[in-house]
Amino acid sequence: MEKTIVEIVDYIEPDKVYAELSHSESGGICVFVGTVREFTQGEEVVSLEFEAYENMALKEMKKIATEAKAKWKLNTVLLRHAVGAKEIQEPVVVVGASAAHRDACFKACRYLIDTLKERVPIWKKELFKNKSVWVSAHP
Amino acid sequence: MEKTIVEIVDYIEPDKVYAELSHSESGGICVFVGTVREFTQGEEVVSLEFEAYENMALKEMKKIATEAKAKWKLNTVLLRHAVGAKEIQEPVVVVGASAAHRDACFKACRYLIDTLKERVPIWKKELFKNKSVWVSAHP
Amino acid sequence: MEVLLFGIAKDIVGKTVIHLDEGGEVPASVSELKEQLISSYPEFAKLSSLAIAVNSEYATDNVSLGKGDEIAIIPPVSGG
Amino acid sequence: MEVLLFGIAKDIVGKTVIHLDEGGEVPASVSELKEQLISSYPEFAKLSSLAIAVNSEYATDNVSLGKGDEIAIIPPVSGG
Repeated sequence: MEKTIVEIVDYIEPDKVYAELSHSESGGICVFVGTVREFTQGEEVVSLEFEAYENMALKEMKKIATEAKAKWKLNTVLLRHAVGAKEIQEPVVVVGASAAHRDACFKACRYLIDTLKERVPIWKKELFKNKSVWVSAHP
Repeated sequence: MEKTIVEIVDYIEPDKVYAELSHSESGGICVFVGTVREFTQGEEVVSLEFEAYENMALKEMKKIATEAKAKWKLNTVLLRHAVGAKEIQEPVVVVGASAAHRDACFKACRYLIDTLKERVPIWKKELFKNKSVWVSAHP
Repeated sequence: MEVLLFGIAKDIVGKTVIHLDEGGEVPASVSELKEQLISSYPEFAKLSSLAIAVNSEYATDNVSLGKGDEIAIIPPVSGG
Repeated sequence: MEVLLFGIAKDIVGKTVIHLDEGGEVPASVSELKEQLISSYPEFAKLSSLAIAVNSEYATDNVSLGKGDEIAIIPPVSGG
């Protein structure tokens, strides 16, 4: 039985993801966790703030899951993004897939995060000591 | 501070891996978990048995971690394999890496599992209802 | 006609929703909405991209806008 | 001279260690060891590959074997 999980949450709990993706017909599970990094181009990030257009973000995340399942034979697919204020080293996004063979789950996992970053309406504001910046807003 | 974990254990606990790989200078963590799959070429696997030449396996796993760190800028690297009897859906291997950017951690994670499967002296015996087979032993 | 604002769009306009029918011209299509936005708030022209969602789907320039539609300005996304 | 056996090599020989010096010729190199193994246990010739480790490192055919070395037969690996 195939399973898809798509969620926007306040906090990511990476430790629950393994049980969610585990599947008796899967030989491999690939998971990517995106976390808040201490240094961005040499400047010290104090914290981050994520905002989502939730309706649409969930719709796009479901589409991405469907696309991945059409491209590769997957048993489970998960996309979960956090919103709100995040500190350094906190997880902000987790995506993953399980499949019979590892090639499919690796490629799917990479597709999930790359496409999420391209299309899902979520915005990240980086807070530095003296300023804040909406990431990627300007060329 | 860079961290490398290389282990052979009786049981894999995927839920502890996130904390082990988490790093303040990492923006991404990629993890692969290999699990026992219910069907192998149409035949029903009842269970698996893993055996390791432990000294050498640990040495090879350390070399693979070192090679990955030479190829990509990684903050944390983990290779952990289980030995003994494993049931369907049980995790048998977990590898992972964290890095500032996702491309490095994805490529490193794939390298870790691919190279582990090629070189690390660990042997898998598949137990079916009426026979048992050392995987890959014969052409 | 309400237009939802997120991220830097919210900062540019200074609020979370624009009410377009309050004494103004109502845009008939996505491209008209974009033109109207840029003329009222020139900062929108400086963004890396400017997309419009209609009923929570990305909409191309030729899509027409109706009164009941949920419209949103999608500045460059940066999730993950 | 002891040779450690793992996986299918253990099944072929029927034990976990071979003692090569017990009344037999002691191989001087990895290639000699392989020849000796295949002549005593022809099943080794049917494997997908046959590697030898000396002191827990893969050893090429020309590597010489000494009395104090830890030698192991490495049949095709299948971890992961």
